[in-house]
Amino acid sequence: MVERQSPLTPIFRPAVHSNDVGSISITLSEVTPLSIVEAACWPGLNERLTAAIQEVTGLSVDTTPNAGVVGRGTAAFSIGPDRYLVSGEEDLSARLARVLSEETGTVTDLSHGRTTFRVSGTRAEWVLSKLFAIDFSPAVFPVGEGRATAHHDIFAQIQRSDAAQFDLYVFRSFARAFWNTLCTAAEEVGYEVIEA
Amino acid sequence: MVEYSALALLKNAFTGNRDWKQAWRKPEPKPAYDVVVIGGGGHGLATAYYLAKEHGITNVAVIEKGWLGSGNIGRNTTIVRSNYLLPDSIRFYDFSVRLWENLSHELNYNVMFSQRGVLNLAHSPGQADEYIRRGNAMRHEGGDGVWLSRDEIARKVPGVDLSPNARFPVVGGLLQPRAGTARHDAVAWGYARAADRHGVDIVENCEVTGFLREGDIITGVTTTRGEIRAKKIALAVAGNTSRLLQMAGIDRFPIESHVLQAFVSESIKPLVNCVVTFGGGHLYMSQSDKGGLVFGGDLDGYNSYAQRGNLPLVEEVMSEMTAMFPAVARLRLLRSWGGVMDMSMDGSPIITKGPLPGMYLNSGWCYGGFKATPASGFSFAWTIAKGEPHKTNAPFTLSRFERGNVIDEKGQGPTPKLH
Amino acid sequence: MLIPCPHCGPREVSEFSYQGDATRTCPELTSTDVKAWYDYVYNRPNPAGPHREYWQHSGGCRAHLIVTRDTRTHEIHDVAFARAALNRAGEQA
Amino acid sequence: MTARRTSSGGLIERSRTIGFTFDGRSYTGHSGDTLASALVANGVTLVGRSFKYHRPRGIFTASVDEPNALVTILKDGVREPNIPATQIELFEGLEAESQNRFPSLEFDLGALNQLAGRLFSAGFYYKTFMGPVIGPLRGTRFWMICEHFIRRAAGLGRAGYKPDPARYERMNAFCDVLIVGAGPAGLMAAEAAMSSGKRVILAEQEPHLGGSARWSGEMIGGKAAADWSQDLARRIDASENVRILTRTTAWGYYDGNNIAALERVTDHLADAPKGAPRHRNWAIRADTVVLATGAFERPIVFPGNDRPGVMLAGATERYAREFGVLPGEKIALFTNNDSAYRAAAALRQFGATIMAIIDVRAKISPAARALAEEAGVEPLLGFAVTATVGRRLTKVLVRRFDAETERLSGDARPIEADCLAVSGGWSPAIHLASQAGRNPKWDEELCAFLPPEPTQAWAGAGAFTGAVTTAEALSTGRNAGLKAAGKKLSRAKLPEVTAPNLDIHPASVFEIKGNGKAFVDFQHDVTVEDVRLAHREGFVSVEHLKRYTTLGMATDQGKTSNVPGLAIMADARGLPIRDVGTTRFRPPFSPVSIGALAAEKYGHFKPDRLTPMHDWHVEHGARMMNVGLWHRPMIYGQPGETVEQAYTREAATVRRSVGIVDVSTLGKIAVKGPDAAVFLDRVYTNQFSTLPINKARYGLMLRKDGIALDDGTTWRLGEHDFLMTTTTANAGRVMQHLEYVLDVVWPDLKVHLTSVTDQWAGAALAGPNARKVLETCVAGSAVDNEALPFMGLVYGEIDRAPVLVCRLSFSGELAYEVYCGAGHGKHVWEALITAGEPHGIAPYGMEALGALRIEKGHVTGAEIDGRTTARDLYLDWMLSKKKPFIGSALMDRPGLIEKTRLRLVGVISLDGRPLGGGAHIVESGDLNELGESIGHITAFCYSPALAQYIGLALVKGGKELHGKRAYISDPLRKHFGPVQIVSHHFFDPEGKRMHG
Ligand SMILES: Cc1cc2nc3c(=O)[nH]c(=O)nc-3n(C[C@H](O)[C@H](O)[C@H](O)COP(=O)(O)OP(=O)(O)OC[C@H]3O[C@@H](n4cnc5c(N)ncnc54)[C@H](O)[C@@H]3O)c2cc1C
Ligand SMILES: NC(=O)c1ccc[n+]([C@@H]2O[C@H](COP(=O)([O-])OP(=O)(O)OC[C@H]3O[C@@H](n4cnc5c(N)ncnc54)[C@H](O)[C@@H]3O)[C@@H](O)[C@H]2O)c1
Ligand SMILES: Cc1cc2nc3c(=O)[nH]c(=O)nc-3n(C[C@H](O)[C@H](O)[C@H](O)COP(=O)(O)O)c2cc1C
Ligand SMILES: [Zn+2]
Repeated sequence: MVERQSPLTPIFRPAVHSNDVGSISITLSEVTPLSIVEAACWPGLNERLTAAIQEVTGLSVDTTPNAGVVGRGTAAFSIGPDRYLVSGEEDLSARLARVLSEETGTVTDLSHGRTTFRVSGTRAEWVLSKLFAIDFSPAVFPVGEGRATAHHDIFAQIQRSDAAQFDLYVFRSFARAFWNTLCTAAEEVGYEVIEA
Repeated sequence: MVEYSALALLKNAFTGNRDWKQAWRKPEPKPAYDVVVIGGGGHGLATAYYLAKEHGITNVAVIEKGWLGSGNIGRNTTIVRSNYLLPDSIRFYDFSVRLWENLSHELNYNVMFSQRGVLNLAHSPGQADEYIRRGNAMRHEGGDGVWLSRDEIARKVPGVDLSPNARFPVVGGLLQPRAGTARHDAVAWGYARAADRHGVDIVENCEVTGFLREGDIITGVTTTRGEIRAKKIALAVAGNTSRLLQMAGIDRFPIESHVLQAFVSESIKPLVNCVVTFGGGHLYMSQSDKGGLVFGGDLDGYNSYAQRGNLPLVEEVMSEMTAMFPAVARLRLLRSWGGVMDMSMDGSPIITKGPLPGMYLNSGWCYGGFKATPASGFSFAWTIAKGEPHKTNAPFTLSRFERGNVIDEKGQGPTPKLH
Repeated sequence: MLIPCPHCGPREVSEFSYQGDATRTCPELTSTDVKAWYDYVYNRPNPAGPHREYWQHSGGCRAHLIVTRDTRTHEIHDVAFARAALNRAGEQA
Repeated sequence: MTARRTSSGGLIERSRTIGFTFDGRSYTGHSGDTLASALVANGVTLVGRSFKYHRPRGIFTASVDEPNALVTILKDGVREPNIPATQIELFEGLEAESQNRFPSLEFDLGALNQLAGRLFSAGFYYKTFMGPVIGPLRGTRFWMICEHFIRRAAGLGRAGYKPDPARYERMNAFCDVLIVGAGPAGLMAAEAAMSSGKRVILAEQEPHLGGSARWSGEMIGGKAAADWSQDLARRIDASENVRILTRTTAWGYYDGNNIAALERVTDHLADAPKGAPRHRNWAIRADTVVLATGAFERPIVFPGNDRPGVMLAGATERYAREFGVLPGEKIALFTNNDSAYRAAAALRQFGATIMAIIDVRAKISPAARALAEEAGVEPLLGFAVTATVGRRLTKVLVRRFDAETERLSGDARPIEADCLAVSGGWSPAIHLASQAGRNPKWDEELCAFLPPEPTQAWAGAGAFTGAVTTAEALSTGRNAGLKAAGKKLSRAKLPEVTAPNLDIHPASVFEIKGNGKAFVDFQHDVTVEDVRLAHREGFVSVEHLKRYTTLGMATDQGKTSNVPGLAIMADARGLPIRDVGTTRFRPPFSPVSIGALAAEKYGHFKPDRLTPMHDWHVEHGARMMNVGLWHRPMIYGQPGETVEQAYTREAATVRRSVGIVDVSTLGKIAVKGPDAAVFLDRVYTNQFSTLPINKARYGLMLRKDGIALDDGTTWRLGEHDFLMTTTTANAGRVMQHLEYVLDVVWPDLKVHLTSVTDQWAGAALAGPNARKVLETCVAGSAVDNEALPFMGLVYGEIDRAPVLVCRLSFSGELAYEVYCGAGHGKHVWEALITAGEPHGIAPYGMEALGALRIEKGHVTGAEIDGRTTARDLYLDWMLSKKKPFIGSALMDRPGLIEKTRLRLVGVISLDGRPLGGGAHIVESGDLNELGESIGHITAFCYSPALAQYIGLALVKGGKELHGKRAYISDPLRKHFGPVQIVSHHFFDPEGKRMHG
């Protein structure tokens, strides 16, 4: 198989962009999970769906709205009623489809369709708050949970993957525009672009 | 009643402006009239004026729930134009522009109709084609449309972002030279004064709360100032159409009431000399004679009777302003407000006899009814006086929705927020 | 204006798309009653006061909601998932 | 040290001197000064000219309510007009300019307008300028000539055309408690809320916290109030759970307890730090808001009240105590309440001579009397100012005045003064609370409008509520803070306040009637006479008054003028103010930069949407164009080629050999689930349940009203698995439409929809050699006619990347669409180009795509324009008779099947000239008169296949006109010419080529 090409290819450059006082408060990177999958079930069958996700990824997700978990190289979070975004190893969609009967739900591969940005650091909440009208504070948005939201025309599904780290899944076609917006928003606090 | 003129002004200046009279009387409502017009907005007042002037029907009352002009006539972005696409619309609005051209004289009231031109910027070849189609349609109906190149636009409206790197670069623009702006409040006051001079009673602070009927026939209204009977009852209540019809027992109607916001910047010396619209989004802007940039965009997009909107739309409109005219980023927004729009299912108005016997209806103006004020009043008065439509409003029936003869300028179908 | 999405929590109105009156019911697709269809497609109660309406959380979970909102004050009284409210079968499954 | 700078005191940093210019002259001030305080310190009293009469005006207030002292700031190479000097913090190199004057501030020709003052009474323009009824100046012409001059005379500052180089930003914030205003009340509220551990935001428009405590001269908690406020501010700042926003004005109170607040991040700096926005617009969502916005002082209206040197009393006190400047050396005060007495004492303390305290009241409180003694004067009780003298104030005239009858008596008495400090009472800053539209309540005792009942979750505190004393501010502040944070009220002792025990009730006197112009709205030059004229002419509603006279419509929105104006109207009508009411409050509370509201969208209006092959297109010379948010190649021009030559070459290559076009932008929707086929049968006009797996069908959707919505091809990938494509333009709309009917109309259907537009890259390969190209590069599947028939689908690999190859044709040629994962898009594209090289493959853009589809008569958005039906487009063959579908019930209404409808045809140019999109079609060839339009061109091109200019058109009668001659009529571009109306299937109508 050929490698997937990032939509950022020509503009992505690891570099330090410190702010006026020379500090760097966040790092930005693109992470490339081998698979990104949307798994959805028919109403009322959440438990069966999360069981299937667990069977395939080992991740145990709650059925409550916005719930999510992060594992080693894998992650899953709720993105809507009866819907989850699951990311991780290769071939996730086929493997999920195998354990998820049609009676329970459907699986759609989005590995090429979403680009994942990782924003981490002490000012991650501050910088993301410039772009999204959701509350990023840890009490309201704890580690593991997910949110579906939008920055104007750019739809984004966001998971808090660590105390000071967020993974943003955006539509691939908007990835470059979003990356530029993100970098601009980060200039004030100083940022570093790193390879994931 | 003093005739308004430069001479009268001079005379009064010497007598300390003590002799000016009330622009219109403040009569108590009479128990009965030949025609009661509900709604003291532009259309209601114009209707009363033309009933008296054109048809000699002077035993007329205009009933207004608040202060005169408190509705949309008092809160619009003042654009008057007839650059429409569909022949029925062009004919109607062009008739209106012709009435506008002589309105100050007709009313003996300077409504400051300023034919400074309306320029629609086009941002893609496809959009240019659409606008050209519109301009050509106008020309075929005897109207005025001109296509401007980028260079011509640069000369006419300095400050417009004409850079090829703009997100939506300008490829040209449709100009209607005879279009422009007018002083919105003056239109209400001018019609009120002129109608009053013909004997029309203008009754403010009088809210219609219900209808009187004999059998099926509407014979009068109940108001906060008592019952008023009339041979004919005409509704011109814009965003409140559904509420009034509900009082008459019609509980479903092809109208939704939506909020539209508008904005004015601080006063500055002349910066833009015509009305400009941005085709990369939904924005229209002009500069008032006082110096404020007056502008607006899309509806907030939900049913509302609150006369005020919310922040996201404000931000959207401002981003369009700065995209079209980057210098305005440095200027400041002075005030924002909202109005309640009577959004119809095809974006075009309804001017008709009915829907109940004894009733006449004028509504569905969406955010384009200011420009229509004279023609709407004229054709509605005609319809009331003669019981049949004037040729200009004949297509604007209520039955057109059911029949499928919609007049859908935007091609959006029965989704009012998209018109 | 904030709409409390039952899935996502309160969100800014800009994340939602208004889908209009929710008191209408679509005739059966097999119905050829033009009057009924006309009424469904074109007519609205358009009340000044509490209004049942559809909103899609298009910039979020994408679910359609039934919101009861006062059109005079914009105050929101009630929100529910449209699908769950409309689909008893779904709830039982 | 200038004459007006006090020798000590104030909160400015005297050790730091800052240079600035005003109208080109250099001055200095100190760190902590505003432009206004620095100008006062430099003895500059004439600062601006008024709107209508160009009257000379000085500084009138010390805050956002300033009506007069508006200047233009020159910064970053652009002009920023109408900024109150009271709101500009001094920084090194600040350049400010006065405005609305010609040739200079000192000598302004516009001031001639005053001579005709009576002529320019309220509403004068409605009565004149109408011009003659006949002759060349009839209609609107005369008015437009007048308008030209009126417009030039009006307006305040001058803006420029240069794009603003600044950067703006939005910020979203969430908190439990938002406190607006950091005076004594706001600070107490913050302290109380902070101790709860809740998330608190404290927003203050000024650069420092403290509000009036910074200049009240009172003692709080045993310290000078200014020190107390600084200490408390420091404590609050140290608290983890409080965010302090200074220079931040809460300007809009929106639904859902959403408060919009503007932070001026770098305006006070000579140079902005890297990455910092100039302004940041905060959207703050608070569970509870504490409004502690204080009160505005208002003037008394009297003849000559606008002369430079007349100033609000509170402002004079603030200049002295906070900025260490005196607005005059010989100061008189004029008041209807006690608060001016404190100002008098302060001014005296800082070195001014108090010439008089003129008070309309007959009696004053002992505390006021004591302050008068401190100020060194015996107050003139029962007196009023009736005139002022001097270009800059030199004298005021006073007369006996009876506050009950409002009568003047006795002779005018001159009092020497270079500054007159006026107080007409205080108006709570109820703006934010009133924005929702509820009516504020007039309080007779306090002579002020108090906030309306809350419509949202807010509590008030301090002077905002009408509580006038600092002790009340502290207690109401603390209570509001505790309540907002969900805590019980506290009995703990409040900090002690040492302050004069002033009588808080002003006398209900708003206007002194006398001779000479008395101004109500300074900025708009609205006089008492104007208000009375409005009354005489029947403009008696406060809203009419406002609109007829423009009272309260200036940049200050009437902060100092509204209440006096209403009071004068109430007096004229013989009604209490309560019954007259106030005009409606609206956002913003004070002007907000448009850039800040556009925020990060300024300069990036909409995001760019790019396909996976974007970089390849650009590298290969494509000229890109916008299609919605997408960027798509228009042509791949070669040196020297025109657009027409380029697309003709591209399209010809397709017809002759093979071409390739990027179709990644097509909307793609995964439709999955047991009911997927049923669902598609309902939303499409034609049948999909009968479609075999691995086959495609072209489908049409209607709106509910029976009008065509969109078309596209849908593939059946599995029994319950479909891949739908939509047009690029309608992708979002179709997705929403499907989600809507699924959620709302048929919630029982088991179908999932997912947008997979971005998942798939797509390339269409078209031309007689298309199959040959695929044969050389597709592995894992045959692509011959048998394996891959028309509308068939196979899976394979191209250069190791998995692909889906579908055979369908938009161009009418033998054609395929190759889909692959978007991340492989460029890779597969390049492989296809390589494989096509032997055949001279041409990448083609939108123009060639258009030409090819026009030749075939395929419709797109130009024809499916929201007004056409399937029949109009001759797509009735797609309307299934076997099943109902969305739109089937209403599509046959009489208006939708009328003979006069515009229907699709083809047209051929008969004079060899291009047709022009948007041109109309007429039947008559008479060039002298524009005939009646019977339709219009929707799309046109030069057809390489037909070697003619052709187009599609919608015309009345449609098919019936085939073979007829008609004319293009394009008056906008002055183009007329003969055409032949033909079938829209220009090329290969039997479709032999694509089936081949
Ligand atoms: C923000 C905004 C911008 C606009 N911009 C433009 C523009 O640029 N160009 C343009 O052409 N059009 C514009 N419009 C539209 C235009 O203002 C309206 O279409 C038009 O004014 C409507 O007609 P009217 O003047 O009669 O309505 P209104 O002025 O709204 O009159 C209706 C009156 O009926 C009264 N009424 C309601 N109920 C009752 C009752 N029960 N009893 C008694 N009286 C009652 C109301 O108080 C009101 O005064 C805009 C509208 C808005 C809100
Ligand atoms: N008669 C009166 O009502 C009156 C008159 C003068 C002074 N006072 C005194 O005023 C004090 C009252 O304290 P207080 O805290 O209520 O008022 P305050 O005037 O001390 O503080 C209000 C603060 O709110 C800020 N503010 C106003 N609107 C704002 C907005 N939209 N956004 C951000 N900030 C905004 C102001 O800049 C100010 O700092 C007492 O000391 C009292 O004696 C009362
Ligand atoms: C064309 C136009 C120009 C306006 N210019 C100003 C202005 O210069 N200053 C101002 O304060 N308001 C201005 N307004 C807004 C009015 O103050 C007011 O907000 C609007 O008429 C709606 O009324 P309301 O806010 O009382 O509901 C303008 C309104 C219109 C329609
Ligand atoms: Zn949601």
